[in-house]
Amino acid sequence: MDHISPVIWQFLVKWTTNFPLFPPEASKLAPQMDALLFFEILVSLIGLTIVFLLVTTFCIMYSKGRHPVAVQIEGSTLLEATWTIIPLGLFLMMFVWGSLIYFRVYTPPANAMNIYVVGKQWMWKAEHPGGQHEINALHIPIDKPIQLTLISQDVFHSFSIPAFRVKREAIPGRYTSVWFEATTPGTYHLFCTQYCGTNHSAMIGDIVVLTQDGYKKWLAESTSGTSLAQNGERLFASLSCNACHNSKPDARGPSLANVYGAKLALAGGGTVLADDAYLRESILNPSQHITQGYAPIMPTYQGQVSEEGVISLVEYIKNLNSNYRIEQTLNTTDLLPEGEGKTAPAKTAPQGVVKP
Amino acid sequence: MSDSTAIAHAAPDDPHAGGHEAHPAYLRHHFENVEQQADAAGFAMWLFLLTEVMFFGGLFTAYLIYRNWYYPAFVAGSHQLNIFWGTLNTAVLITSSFTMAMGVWCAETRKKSGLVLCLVLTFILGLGFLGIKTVEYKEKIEKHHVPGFHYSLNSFLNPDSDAEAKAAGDKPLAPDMAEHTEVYFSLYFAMTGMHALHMIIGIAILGYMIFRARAGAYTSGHVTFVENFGLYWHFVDIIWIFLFPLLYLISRHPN
Amino acid sequence: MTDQKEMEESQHHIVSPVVYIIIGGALLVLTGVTVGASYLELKIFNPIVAIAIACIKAVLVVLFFMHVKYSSKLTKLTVFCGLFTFFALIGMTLSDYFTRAWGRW
Amino acid sequence: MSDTIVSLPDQSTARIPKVNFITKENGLLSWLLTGDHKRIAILYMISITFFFFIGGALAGLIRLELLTPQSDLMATDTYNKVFTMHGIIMIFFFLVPSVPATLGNFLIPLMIGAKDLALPKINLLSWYLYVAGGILAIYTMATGGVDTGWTFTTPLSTHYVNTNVLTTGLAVFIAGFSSIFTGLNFIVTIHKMRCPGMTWFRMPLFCWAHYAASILMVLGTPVLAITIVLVALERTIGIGVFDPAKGGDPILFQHLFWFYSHPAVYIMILPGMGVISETISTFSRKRVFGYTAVAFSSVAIAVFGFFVWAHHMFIMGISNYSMLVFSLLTMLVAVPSAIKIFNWTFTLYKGSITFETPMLYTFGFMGLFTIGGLTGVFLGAAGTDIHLTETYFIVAHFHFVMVGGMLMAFLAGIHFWWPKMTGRMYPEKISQLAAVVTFIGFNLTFFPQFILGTLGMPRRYAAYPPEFQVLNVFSTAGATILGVGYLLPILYLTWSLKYGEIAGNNPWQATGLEWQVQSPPLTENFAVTPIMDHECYDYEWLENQKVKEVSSVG
Repeated sequence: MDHISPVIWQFLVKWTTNFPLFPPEASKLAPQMDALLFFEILVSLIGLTIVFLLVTTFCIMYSKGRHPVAVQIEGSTLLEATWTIIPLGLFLMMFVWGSLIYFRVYTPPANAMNIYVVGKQWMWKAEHPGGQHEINALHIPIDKPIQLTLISQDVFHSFSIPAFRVKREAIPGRYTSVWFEATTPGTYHLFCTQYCGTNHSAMIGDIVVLTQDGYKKWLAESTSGTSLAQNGERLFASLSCNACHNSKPDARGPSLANVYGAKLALAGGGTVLADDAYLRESILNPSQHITQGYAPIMPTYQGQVSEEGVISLVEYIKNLNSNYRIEQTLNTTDLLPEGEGKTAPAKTAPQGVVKP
Repeated sequence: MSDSTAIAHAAPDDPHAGGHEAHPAYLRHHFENVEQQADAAGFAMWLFLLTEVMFFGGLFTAYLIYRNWYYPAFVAGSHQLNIFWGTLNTAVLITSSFTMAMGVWCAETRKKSGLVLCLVLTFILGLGFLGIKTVEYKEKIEKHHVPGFHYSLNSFLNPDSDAEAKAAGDKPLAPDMAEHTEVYFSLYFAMTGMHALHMIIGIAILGYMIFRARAGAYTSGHVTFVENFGLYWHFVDIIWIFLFPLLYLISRHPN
Repeated sequence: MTDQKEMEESQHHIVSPVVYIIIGGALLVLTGVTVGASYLELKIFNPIVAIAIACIKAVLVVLFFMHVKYSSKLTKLTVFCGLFTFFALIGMTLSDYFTRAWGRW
Repeated sequence: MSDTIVSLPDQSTARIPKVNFITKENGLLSWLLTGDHKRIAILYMISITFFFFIGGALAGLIRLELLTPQSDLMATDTYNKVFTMHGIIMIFFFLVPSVPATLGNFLIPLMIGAKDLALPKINLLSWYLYVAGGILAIYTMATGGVDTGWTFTTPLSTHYVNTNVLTTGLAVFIAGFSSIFTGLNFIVTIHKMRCPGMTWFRMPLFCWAHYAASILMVLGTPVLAITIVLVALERTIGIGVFDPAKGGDPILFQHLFWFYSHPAVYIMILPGMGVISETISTFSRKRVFGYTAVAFSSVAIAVFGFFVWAHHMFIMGISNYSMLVFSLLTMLVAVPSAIKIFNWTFTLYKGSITFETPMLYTFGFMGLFTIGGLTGVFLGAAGTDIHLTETYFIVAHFHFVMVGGMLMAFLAGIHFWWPKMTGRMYPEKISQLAAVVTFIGFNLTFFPQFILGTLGMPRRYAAYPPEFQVLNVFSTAGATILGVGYLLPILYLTWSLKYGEIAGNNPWQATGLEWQVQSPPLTENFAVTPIMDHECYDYEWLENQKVKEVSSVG
């Protein structure tokens, strides 16, 4: 007995001290999601109770002992209609309610702060606009909408924060996004929920929600010296993007200033909104996204730039408000040492730069 | 199993034993009569064709999506196919379908030599189709257009250096689009490969059928097998009827 | 002969070879037409014409070579079911791809 | 529970009929080359039980590993292989063929008054394909296993794992053909082989359910086949159709895969629903309430089942429009299941209910399937799907439907038709105990997983945060009880083969045609082709029949 009791004791201690039954609600969305969840649980309980009560009552009332001869009944159209229409109505309510929440989760507000997250076997890498990187962790401020732009470098991953009730798949080859607004400071679980290979269960991390001040402090402490856009600028130069996208009158590529968020006319007809996904695609599969007036001569950078590299390029282009920056970049091209990872602190080096 | 069949038939209380004078030898024990047996077999064949439709359905779905995404690559890839061989092959296959239909007719009207002739013709035309397909595949292999095996983009980046592309008046594709011709050829090989596999199976069965038809197996009233094989053969023909315009005839006109 | 008559009644309609010849000829002609049409400049109608001709050919094969025109309702229903599911697969999948361009709502 | 409808012949004089499908021929070859649907059903039953216990053993390993938060019992790689093989074996080699290939195979010809399935050789072929696929699956497991998850998600399965994806894919491919042939056979048989008077609406609901499931098998499975072929090509020569690096779209794989794999869950559950319709009618001595509604709801599930697959992909970035369409259709497909549950409940109304083992399993089915079905609606509503998908909530949901629903129905059916298949009764008391143990063990195993899922514990995790341990301990404890619940039937059913009471033709006083012939039936099923001159589930007809027999004998 002696060697069993500590195990039981341990178990009891765990049971009493560490036995959550419902996840914390730490985002603005969580109560909304939970309202629907509770509604669904309520409907389920009512449904289950009805079935249970009916079955038990019938079993007691019409057991063979009490009711030796069955009365044959064909059915009842009225009853059939009842239990077709009532569940249908309830399910449709859930459908509408659920769809509304779905749109809310996946439609970021315009003023959201964008953080890029790259999933790879088996870690999450977050890139803050200020150049802060974190692995398997995400520091965010409360009361500020945060948009995550997710992409995977290899297989499907899924970025899940149960406390915020959000989850989004990180897919190779395509940006997806999700947003949330944290309400309570604290540390919450981050899981990869899509099975992604050997160390799937190690692809976890912490979501650290800080107060606004705490977040500012954290930003300052973990700054890497260069912002994401600055990394992008370097890459822009080292890949010689500015050879064509230089805003000169005879430039072979379109000017990139203020391109983000604009509606562009495509060479094949039609317009497209230049969002993150468009910018990424234009770098990797340029010929499908040629803007009017330009020839499809841009080489593809597929395989030459890592997802982090693309992210910093996208971030750079996003922040290009005038051509002045590009000209500056042009001037500094020659000054850059080869393999520009050497200059920057190792932590911040864009990983993707292979061949300029 | 055959024993039990015999016993079941011999059973004196078998109610339908008295109905007909004698069962044809090909009537399986669990069917009431020949009609039911033929009906069931035909229906089963149709259901099997449904599964085949869905099998190719997956490939057609993939084709439609990528054709929409990478249209220029599909056009350039299509121009690499030899339209003469393609048309000839379509004609060969349609003719083989015709001879097969005639074969079914011969079986139904109990013309043994006609049936054998039709089956042999179908057999030869089927082999002819595969022969032409081999020639086409060989071209692709020589030009390194087989995905995954030293795939070469040369025909699409420098169309002037390539006879087919030049003849079609292709302009060079952008590098990223040129890479997507590999998706076109993947689908080309997957679709025609699956089709060819069905042809090979069909030809093997045809060989067996010729052998049996010479013994008169299908011209004594039991035509189900010939009919069902006919259905299969026509189905394979239909698949090709769609593959031909989808793969060969994308934007053949100049510019 | 009685046997054959009985078979005709009980089993199915035997299609005359004349029909086969006509259909076979039509299929060959249509093959020529579809190749010819692909060399014409018809803009978006090129693929439509190609698919339409392929559909006509397929329908001819199904109705006559495969005897569906003379078959039971069940066979017709079976063919319809196959096409229905086939289009469900293609249509519903493509509906996702085409509506992705509608963007976020 | 003293009341029972069981009426057995006088045990002192009763004998198993000398001539029946089991004693007809002897020797292994007579079984391996048989065309008799009943013998093939028995072959299937043996092989399916074998795979069930392999899958079950793997499930046991999973639960043991999850007893502690660390991955200490096995390495994560091993764990991944174990849950992958658990999924593949349980889905493709147990659930999909379980009720159709054993009970359906055995009973459909008997129920519709036919001598055999329409295509006996194809039926045998389908068993051989099943065995070939199964052996290949075991072979892959023995030679290193596979760790893609049963969903074979690309590009993980095509480019990033180094295990036996190809052989596993081939195993599933082959098993798929087995399932296609079974389904095809059922459809042809039900259309073409019904006995005189057996109209569509006189058919037992068991046949309706199998008919609906067969449609799904025939039309859905080939899409899985082509998907596996494409994965194999992608993996071997890199054709790029699913590879984002070459311009392919991995989401396309998801579309094609779920086009089969969602209908597959209906393939799994519909035959189980058929079993429940039979048992609930027999043990409440009543025609199934709303026969046509139940029959058509099966068909409705089959039809709508094809249009809901993308609800597995809500968080993968399908378009908003698609989300709306697929979510709406998912809600619609939930309704027929609700209709069935209520109809079964009202079948009890004014019945004369007894509580033999099959009925206990039936009650288990109804409770667990209701929970499983309703939680499915949580996942069909796109909003809550975001939070609950890919967590243990999903795991609990489909185990409630598949294990709580299908396996309960399978056991109900096995017990119900055991006397018909073997001619002997199973021991009643211990089997009632087994039913109760199974129910308790099941709830203890899987109910905590709903809570775990709501808390956010992801599925397929070998290690998990420590605060989830308590619930996992409950779950593992429940799994041991469940294991006992599944072992018991194997033992007492085997025992009953020799020592069970002689059952006679119709121990349950049931109305189906299969109960009007001797047990075990003759090879040719019916000595005289039956003529169906009454509605199905017509208990008055049965009474009259009995009276007639007595008077004619007397």
